[in-house]
Amino acid sequence: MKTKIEFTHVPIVMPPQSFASHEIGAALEFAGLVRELEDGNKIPGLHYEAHEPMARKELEKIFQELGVKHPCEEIYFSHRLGFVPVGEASLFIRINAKHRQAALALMAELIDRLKQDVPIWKVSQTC
Amino acid sequence: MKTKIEFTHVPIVMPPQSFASHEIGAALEFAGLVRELEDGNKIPGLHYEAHEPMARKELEKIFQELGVKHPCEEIYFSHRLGFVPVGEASLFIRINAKHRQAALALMAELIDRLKQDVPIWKVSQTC
Amino acid sequence: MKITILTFAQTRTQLGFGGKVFDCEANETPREIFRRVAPQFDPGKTIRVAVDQEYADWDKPIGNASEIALIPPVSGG
Amino acid sequence: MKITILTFAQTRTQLGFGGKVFDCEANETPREIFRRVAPQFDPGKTIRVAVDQEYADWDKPIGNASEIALIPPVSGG
Repeated sequence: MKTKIEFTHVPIVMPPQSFASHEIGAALEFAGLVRELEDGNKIPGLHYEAHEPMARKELEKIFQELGVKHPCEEIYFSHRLGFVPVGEASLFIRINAKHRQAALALMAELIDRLKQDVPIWKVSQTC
Repeated sequence: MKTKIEFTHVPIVMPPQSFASHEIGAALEFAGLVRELEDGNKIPGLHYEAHEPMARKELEKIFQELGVKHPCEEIYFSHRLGFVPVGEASLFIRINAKHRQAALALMAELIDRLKQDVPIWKVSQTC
Repeated sequence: MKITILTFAQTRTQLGFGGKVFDCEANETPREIFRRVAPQFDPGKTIRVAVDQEYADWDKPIGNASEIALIPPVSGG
Repeated sequence: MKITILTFAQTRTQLGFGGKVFDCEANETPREIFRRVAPQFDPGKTIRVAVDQEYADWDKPIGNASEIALIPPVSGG
Protein backbone atom coordinates (compact mmCIF):
# COMPACT_ATOMS: atom_id res chain seq x y z
CA MET A 1 0.00 0.00 0.00
CA LYS A 2 1.34 3.40 -1.08
CA THR A 3 0.74 6.12 1.50
CA LYS A 4 1.40 9.82 1.67
CA ILE A 5 0.82 12.23 4.55
CA GLU A 6 0.90 15.99 4.23
CA PHE A 7 0.38 18.85 6.64
CA THR A 8 -0.06 22.25 5.10
CA HIS A 9 -0.61 25.80 6.34
CA VAL A 10 -2.15 26.89 3.04
CA PRO A 11 -5.38 25.71 1.36
CA ILE A 12 -5.29 22.00 0.53
CA VAL A 13 -4.79 21.37 -3.15
CA MET A 14 -5.78 17.88 -4.22
CA PRO A 15 -3.04 16.33 -6.30
CA PRO A 16 -4.38 15.08 -9.65
CA GLN A 17 -5.41 11.43 -9.65
CA SER A 18 -2.93 9.03 -11.19
CA PHE A 19 -3.88 5.43 -10.80
CA ALA A 20 -1.00 3.14 -9.91
CA SER A 21 -2.50 0.20 -11.74
CA HIS A 22 -5.36 -0.86 -13.95
CA GLU A 23 -6.66 -2.93 -11.07
CA ILE A 24 -7.99 0.08 -9.15
CA GLY A 25 -11.77 -0.06 -9.36
CA ALA A 26 -12.69 2.42 -6.63
CA ALA A 27 -11.42 5.94 -6.05
CA LEU A 28 -12.86 7.54 -2.95
CA GLU A 29 -12.24 11.10 -1.80
CA PHE A 30 -13.31 12.79 1.39
CA ALA A 31 -13.04 16.46 2.24
CA GLY A 32 -13.83 17.69 5.73
CA LEU A 33 -14.94 21.31 5.65
CA VAL A 34 -15.12 23.85 8.45
CA ARG A 35 -18.78 24.56 9.22
CA GLU A 36 -20.13 27.94 10.19
CA LEU A 37 -21.73 26.81 13.44
CA GLU A 38 -19.51 25.43 16.21
CA ASP A 39 -21.56 24.40 19.26
CA GLY A 40 -24.33 26.67 18.00
CA ASN A 41 -22.13 29.77 17.61
CA LYS A 42 -21.26 31.38 14.30
CA ILE A 43 -17.50 31.29 13.81
CA PRO A 44 -15.21 32.73 11.12
CA GLY A 45 -13.15 29.53 11.08
CA LEU A 46 -11.07 27.20 13.24
CA HIS A 47 -7.42 27.05 14.21
CA TYR A 48 -5.77 23.65 13.92
CA GLU A 49 -2.53 22.57 15.53
CA ALA A 50 -0.73 19.23 15.61
CA HIS A 51 2.16 17.37 17.14
CA GLU A 52 3.18 16.78 13.58
CA PRO A 53 5.93 14.12 13.86
CA MET A 54 3.83 12.10 16.28
CA ALA A 55 0.73 12.57 14.11
CA ARG A 56 2.63 11.13 11.15
CA LYS A 57 3.73 8.11 13.18
CA GLU A 58 0.20 7.49 14.50
CA LEU A 59 -1.28 7.83 11.01
CA GLU A 60 1.23 5.36 9.56
CA LYS A 61 0.36 2.86 12.31
CA ILE A 62 -3.36 3.32 11.67
CA PHE A 63 -2.88 2.95 7.90
CA GLN A 64 -0.98 -0.31 8.37
CA GLU A 65 -3.50 -1.69 10.84
CA LEU A 66 -6.57 -0.78 8.77
CA GLY A 67 -4.88 -1.82 5.52
CA VAL A 68 -4.75 -5.40 6.80
CA LYS A 69 -8.50 -5.42 7.48
CA HIS A 70 -9.43 -3.48 4.34
CA PRO A 71 -6.85 -4.00 1.58
CA CYS A 72 -6.37 -0.81 -0.42
CA GLU A 73 -3.76 0.32 -2.92
CA GLU A 74 -3.15 3.95 -2.00
CA ILE A 75 -3.94 6.43 0.76
CA TYR A 76 -3.29 10.13 0.38
CA PHE A 77 -3.89 12.13 3.56
CA SER A 78 -3.66 15.88 3.92
CA HIS A 79 -4.54 17.97 6.98
CA ARG A 80 -4.45 21.73 7.09
CA LEU A 81 -2.99 23.51 10.12
CA GLY A 82 -3.31 27.10 11.32
CA PHE A 83 -6.44 29.11 10.60
CA VAL A 84 -8.98 27.47 8.27
CA PRO A 85 -11.91 29.73 7.25
CA VAL A 86 -15.50 28.45 7.18
CA GLY A 87 -16.25 26.55 3.95
CA GLU A 88 -12.65 25.49 3.36
CA ALA A 89 -11.24 21.99 3.80
CA SER A 90 -9.34 21.13 6.97
CA LEU A 91 -8.94 17.51 5.86
CA PHE A 92 -8.63 15.70 2.57
CA ILE A 93 -8.30 11.93 2.18
CA ARG A 94 -8.10 9.94 -1.03
CA ILE A 95 -8.25 6.15 -1.01
CA ASN A 96 -7.77 4.05 -4.13
CA ALA A 97 -8.63 0.37 -3.95
CA LYS A 98 -9.55 -2.62 -6.05
CA HIS A 99 -12.98 -2.76 -4.44
CA ARG A 100 -15.34 -0.10 -3.11
CA GLN A 101 -16.12 -1.97 0.13
CA ALA A 102 -12.50 -1.83 1.31
CA ALA A 103 -12.18 1.84 0.33
CA LEU A 104 -15.40 2.84 2.12
CA ALA A 105 -14.62 0.82 5.26
CA LEU A 106 -11.06 2.10 5.44
CA MET A 107 -12.24 5.69 4.97
CA ALA A 108 -14.85 5.42 7.75
CA GLU A 109 -12.50 3.75 10.24
CA LEU A 110 -9.58 6.03 9.37
CA ILE A 111 -11.59 9.18 10.15
CA ASP A 112 -12.88 7.61 13.40
CA ARG A 113 -9.31 6.76 14.44
CA LEU A 114 -8.07 10.20 13.39
CA LYS A 115 -10.57 11.75 15.76
CA GLN A 116 -9.57 9.40 18.59
CA ASP A 117 -5.83 9.03 18.44
CA VAL A 118 -4.03 11.39 16.08
CA PRO A 119 -2.55 14.40 17.91
CA ILE A 120 -4.31 17.18 15.98
CA TRP A 121 -6.47 19.77 17.72
CA LYS A 122 -8.95 22.33 16.62
CA VAL A 123 -8.84 25.40 18.78
CA SER A 124 -11.73 27.83 18.68
CA GLN A 125 -11.01 31.49 18.10
CA THR A 126 -11.51 32.54 21.72
CA CYS A 127 -8.62 30.43 23.06
CA MET B 1 -32.01 17.23 -0.48
CA LYS B 2 -30.77 18.45 -3.85
CA THR B 3 -30.22 15.61 -6.32
CA LYS B 4 -29.00 15.38 -9.88
CA ILE B 5 -28.75 12.33 -12.15
CA GLU B 6 -26.81 12.23 -15.37
CA PHE B 7 -26.17 9.56 -17.98
CA THR B 8 -23.43 10.29 -20.46
CA HIS B 9 -21.90 8.56 -23.46
CA VAL B 10 -18.66 10.52 -23.14
CA PRO B 11 -16.09 10.54 -20.32
CA ILE B 12 -17.58 11.72 -17.03
CA VAL B 13 -16.48 15.22 -16.14
CA MET B 14 -17.01 16.07 -12.48
CA PRO B 15 -18.74 19.37 -12.10
CA PRO B 16 -16.78 21.74 -9.86
CA GLN B 17 -17.81 21.65 -6.21
CA SER B 18 -20.03 24.47 -5.07
CA PHE B 19 -21.31 24.09 -1.56
CA ALA B 20 -24.94 24.99 -1.10
CA SER B 21 -24.43 26.16 2.46
CA HIS B 22 -21.82 26.78 5.08
CA GLU B 23 -23.26 23.88 7.03
CA ILE B 24 -21.74 21.22 4.76
CA GLY B 25 -18.97 19.55 6.74
CA ALA B 26 -18.37 16.48 4.59
CA ALA B 27 -17.86 16.22 0.84
CA LEU B 28 -17.50 12.64 -0.35
CA GLU B 29 -16.76 11.55 -3.91
CA PHE B 30 -16.68 8.07 -5.35
CA ALA B 31 -15.48 7.08 -8.79
CA GLY B 32 -15.96 3.53 -10.03
CA LEU B 33 -13.31 2.64 -12.61
CA VAL B 34 -13.27 -0.15 -15.18
CA ARG B 35 -10.62 -2.70 -14.15
CA GLU B 36 -8.42 -4.57 -16.57
CA LEU B 37 -9.36 -8.03 -15.36
CA GLU B 38 -12.97 -9.20 -15.66
CA ASP B 39 -13.44 -12.72 -14.29
CA GLY B 40 -9.70 -13.27 -14.72
CA ASN B 41 -9.61 -12.19 -18.37
CA LYS B 42 -7.88 -9.07 -19.66
CA ILE B 43 -10.42 -6.79 -21.31
CA PRO B 44 -10.11 -3.49 -23.23
CA GLY B 45 -13.17 -2.10 -21.44
CA LEU B 46 -16.84 -2.67 -20.78
CA HIS B 47 -20.05 -1.70 -22.53
CA TYR B 48 -22.78 -0.27 -20.34
CA GLU B 49 -26.44 0.01 -21.21
CA ALA B 50 -29.42 1.21 -19.20
CA HIS B 51 -33.18 1.49 -19.20
CA GLU B 52 -32.54 5.14 -18.64
CA PRO B 53 -35.98 6.54 -17.71
CA MET B 54 -36.59 3.65 -15.32
CA ALA B 55 -33.07 3.97 -13.90
CA ARG B 56 -33.76 7.64 -13.11
CA LYS B 57 -37.01 6.74 -11.34
CA GLU B 58 -35.37 3.96 -9.33
CA LEU B 59 -32.48 6.22 -8.36
CA GLU B 60 -34.82 8.98 -7.19
CA LYS B 61 -36.71 6.45 -5.07
CA ILE B 62 -33.47 5.15 -3.57
CA PHE B 63 -32.22 8.69 -2.89
CA GLN B 64 -35.43 9.57 -1.05
CA GLU B 65 -35.42 6.36 0.96
CA LEU B 66 -31.76 6.54 1.96
CA GLY B 67 -31.94 10.29 2.57
CA VAL B 68 -34.40 9.67 5.39
CA LYS B 69 -32.01 7.24 7.11
CA HIS B 70 -28.89 9.28 6.39
CA PRO B 71 -29.70 12.99 6.02
CA CYS B 72 -27.53 14.59 3.37
CA GLU B 73 -27.69 17.91 1.53
CA GLU B 74 -26.78 16.98 -2.04
CA ILE B 75 -26.32 13.93 -4.24
CA TYR B 76 -24.81 14.17 -7.70
CA PHE B 77 -24.90 10.89 -9.63
CA SER B 78 -23.40 10.27 -13.05
CA HIS B 79 -23.18 6.96 -14.94
CA ARG B 80 -21.44 6.50 -18.22
CA LEU B 81 -23.08 4.38 -20.94
CA GLY B 82 -21.65 2.79 -24.07
CA PHE B 83 -18.03 1.66 -24.21
CA VAL B 84 -15.88 2.60 -21.21
CA PRO B 85 -12.17 1.81 -21.59
CA VAL B 86 -10.14 0.25 -18.77
CA GLY B 87 -8.98 2.88 -16.25
CA GLU B 88 -11.85 5.28 -16.95
CA ALA B 89 -14.80 5.98 -14.69
CA SER B 90 -18.13 4.29 -15.37
CA LEU B 91 -19.67 5.84 -12.25
CA PHE B 92 -19.21 9.04 -10.30
CA ILE B 93 -21.12 9.95 -7.14
CA ARG B 94 -20.70 13.05 -5.01
CA ILE B 95 -22.46 13.39 -1.66
CA ASN B 96 -22.35 16.56 0.42
CA ALA B 97 -23.61 16.40 3.98
CA LYS B 98 -23.42 18.10 7.33
CA HIS B 99 -21.76 15.04 8.84
CA ARG B 100 -19.39 12.43 7.47
CA GLN B 101 -21.26 9.46 8.93
CA ALA B 102 -24.39 10.19 6.89
CA ALA B 103 -22.36 10.77 3.72
CA LEU B 104 -20.38 7.55 4.13
CA ALA B 105 -23.43 5.44 5.00
CA LEU B 106 -25.50 6.88 2.17
CA MET B 107 -22.64 6.30 -0.31
CA ALA B 108 -22.19 2.66 0.74
CA GLU B 109 -25.91 1.86 0.66
CA LEU B 110 -26.50 3.78 -2.56
CA ILE B 111 -23.88 1.76 -4.43
CA ASP B 112 -25.25 -1.49 -2.98
CA ARG B 113 -28.75 -0.55 -4.12
CA LEU B 114 -27.49 0.57 -7.51
CA LYS B 115 -26.02 -2.88 -8.03
CA GLN B 116 -29.24 -4.58 -6.92
CA ASP B 117 -32.07 -2.58 -8.39
CA VAL B 118 -31.11 0.08 -10.91
CA PRO B 119 -31.57 -1.12 -14.51
CA ILE B 120 -28.02 -0.65 -15.75
CA TRP B 121 -25.97 -3.48 -17.22
CA LYS B 122 -22.36 -4.02 -18.08
CA VAL B 123 -21.97 -6.18 -21.12
CA SER B 124 -18.61 -7.74 -21.82
CA GLN B 125 -17.05 -7.30 -25.24
CA THR B 126 -17.88 -10.78 -26.46
CA CYS B 127 -21.64 -10.28 -26.23
CA MET C 1 -54.41 -2.18 -27.05
CA LYS C 2 -50.70 -1.87 -27.82
CA ILE C 3 -47.75 -2.57 -25.54
CA THR C 4 -44.07 -1.77 -26.08
CA ILE C 5 -41.75 -4.56 -24.95
CA LEU C 6 -38.18 -3.59 -24.09
CA THR C 7 -35.30 -6.01 -23.55
CA PHE C 8 -31.82 -5.44 -22.18
CA ALA C 9 -28.46 -7.22 -21.96
CA GLN C 10 -28.86 -11.00 -22.37
CA THR C 11 -32.64 -10.81 -22.76
CA ARG C 12 -32.14 -8.73 -25.92
CA THR C 13 -29.96 -11.53 -27.31
CA GLN C 14 -32.45 -14.17 -26.22
CA LEU C 15 -35.48 -12.42 -27.75
CA GLY C 16 -33.69 -10.99 -30.77
CA PHE C 17 -35.03 -7.45 -30.42
CA GLY C 18 -34.45 -4.43 -28.20
CA GLY C 19 -37.87 -2.85 -28.41
CA LYS C 20 -41.02 -3.88 -30.27
CA VAL C 21 -44.75 -3.11 -30.16
CA PHE C 22 -47.29 -5.91 -29.68
CA ASP C 23 -51.06 -6.20 -29.39
CA CYS C 24 -52.33 -7.18 -25.94
CA GLU C 25 -55.28 -7.04 -23.55
CA ALA C 26 -55.48 -5.16 -20.25
CA ASN C 27 -56.30 -8.35 -18.37
CA GLU C 28 -53.18 -10.16 -19.59
CA THR C 29 -50.23 -10.57 -17.22
CA PRO C 30 -46.62 -10.02 -18.30
CA ARG C 31 -46.07 -13.79 -18.08
CA GLU C 32 -49.00 -14.47 -20.43
CA ILE C 33 -47.87 -11.84 -22.90
CA PHE C 34 -44.33 -13.24 -23.08
CA ARG C 35 -45.67 -16.81 -23.44
CA ARG C 36 -47.60 -15.59 -26.44
CA VAL C 37 -45.00 -13.35 -28.15
CA ALA C 38 -41.85 -15.30 -27.23
CA PRO C 39 -42.89 -18.88 -26.38
CA GLN C 40 -39.26 -20.06 -26.18
CA PHE C 41 -38.40 -17.47 -23.52
CA ASP C 42 -38.28 -18.51 -19.86
CA PRO C 43 -37.74 -15.71 -17.33
CA GLY C 44 -36.69 -18.26 -14.71
CA LYS C 45 -36.18 -16.88 -11.20
CA THR C 46 -33.61 -14.18 -11.99
CA ILE C 47 -35.27 -12.04 -14.65
CA ARG C 48 -37.59 -9.37 -13.24
CA VAL C 49 -40.25 -7.51 -15.14
CA ALA C 50 -41.00 -3.79 -15.07
CA VAL C 51 -44.36 -2.38 -16.11
CA ASP C 52 -44.32 1.32 -17.01
CA GLN C 53 -40.85 1.62 -15.50
CA GLU C 54 -41.67 0.15 -12.11
CA TYR C 55 -40.78 -3.34 -10.91
CA ALA C 56 -43.97 -5.40 -11.23
CA ASP C 57 -45.45 -8.83 -10.68
CA TRP C 58 -45.10 -11.38 -13.47
CA ASP C 59 -48.61 -12.59 -12.69
CA LYS C 60 -50.54 -9.34 -12.26
CA PRO C 61 -52.60 -7.99 -15.18
CA ILE C 62 -50.94 -5.03 -16.88
CA GLY C 63 -54.06 -2.83 -16.92
CA ASN C 64 -53.59 0.23 -19.09
CA ALA C 65 -49.78 0.06 -19.08
CA SER C 66 -47.90 1.06 -22.23
CA GLU C 67 -44.49 -0.53 -21.60
CA ILE C 68 -43.13 -3.82 -20.31
CA ALA C 69 -39.39 -4.26 -19.80
CA LEU C 70 -37.37 -7.37 -19.08
CA ILE C 71 -34.87 -6.67 -16.33
CA PRO C 72 -32.18 -9.33 -16.15
CA PRO C 73 -29.87 -9.12 -13.09
CA VAL C 74 -28.42 -5.62 -13.12
CA SER C 75 -24.70 -4.89 -13.02
CA GLY C 76 -24.21 -1.15 -13.05
CA GLY C 77 -21.51 0.72 -11.20
CA MET D 1 19.67 14.01 31.54
CA LYS D 2 17.49 16.50 29.64
CA ILE D 3 13.89 16.08 28.53
CA THR D 4 11.87 18.29 26.19
CA ILE D 5 8.29 18.78 27.33
CA LEU D 6 5.73 19.69 24.67
CA THR D 7 2.18 20.91 25.33
CA PHE D 8 -0.75 21.39 22.95
CA ALA D 9 -4.17 23.05 22.88
CA GLN D 10 -5.51 23.65 26.40
CA THR D 11 -2.46 22.08 28.09
CA ARG D 12 -0.30 24.81 26.54
CA THR D 13 -2.55 27.41 28.16
CA GLN D 14 -2.54 25.53 31.47
CA LEU D 15 1.25 25.14 31.64
CA GLY D 16 2.09 28.47 29.99
CA PHE D 17 4.62 27.12 27.51
CA GLY D 18 4.58 25.13 24.27
CA GLY D 19 7.96 23.45 24.55
CA LYS D 20 10.66 23.63 27.24
CA VAL D 21 13.69 21.60 28.31
CA PHE D 22 13.96 20.25 31.88
CA ASP D 23 16.41 18.16 33.84
CA CYS D 24 15.20 14.68 34.75
CA GLU D 25 16.27 11.14 35.63
CA ALA D 26 15.74 7.99 33.58
CA ASN D 27 13.87 6.32 36.44
CA GLU D 28 11.33 9.14 36.73
CA THR D 29 7.86 8.59 35.34
CA PRO D 30 5.96 11.25 33.32
CA ARG D 31 3.65 11.76 36.30
CA GLU D 32 6.60 12.41 38.63
CA ILE D 33 8.23 14.80 36.19
CA PHE D 34 5.06 16.88 35.77
CA ARG D 35 4.50 16.94 39.55
CA ARG D 36 7.95 18.42 39.87
CA VAL D 37 7.93 20.91 36.95
CA ALA D 38 4.24 21.90 37.02
CA PRO D 39 2.89 21.07 40.50
CA GLN D 40 -0.43 22.82 39.79
CA PHE D 41 -1.10 20.65 36.69
CA ASP D 42 -3.46 17.68 36.98
CA PRO D 43 -3.72 15.43 33.90
CA GLY D 44 -7.00 13.98 35.19
CA LYS D 45 -8.35 11.05 33.21
CA THR D 46 -8.55 12.67 29.78
CA ILE D 47 -5.03 13.92 29.12
CA ARG D 48 -2.74 11.27 27.71
CA VAL D 49 1.03 11.38 27.65
CA ALA D 50 3.33 10.53 24.77
CA VAL D 51 6.97 9.61 25.29
CA ASP D 52 9.17 9.98 22.22
CA GLN D 53 6.05 10.37 20.07
CA GLU D 54 4.29 7.21 21.21
CA TYR D 55 1.37 7.03 23.63
CA ALA D 56 2.87 5.97 26.97
CA ASP D 57 2.04 5.12 30.55
CA TRP D 58 1.91 7.99 33.04
CA ASP D 59 3.50 5.71 35.62
CA LYS D 60 6.28 4.01 33.65
CA PRO D 61 9.84 5.37 33.91
CA ILE D 62 10.87 7.31 30.82
CA GLY D 63 14.24 5.55 30.38
CA ASN D 64 16.42 7.32 27.85
CA ALA D 65 13.56 9.22 26.20
CA SER D 66 14.18 12.75 24.96
CA GLU D 67 10.63 14.07 24.61
CA ILE D 68 7.41 14.01 26.63
CA ALA D 69 4.21 15.46 25.15
CA LEU D 70 0.89 16.20 26.79
CA ILE D 71 -1.94 14.98 24.55
CA PRO D 72 -5.31 16.45 25.55
CA PRO D 73 -8.33 14.92 23.81
CA VAL D 74 -7.70 15.25 20.08
CA SER D 75 -10.11 16.91 17.67
CA GLY D 76 -8.62 16.74 14.19
CA GLY D 77 -10.55 16.28 11.00
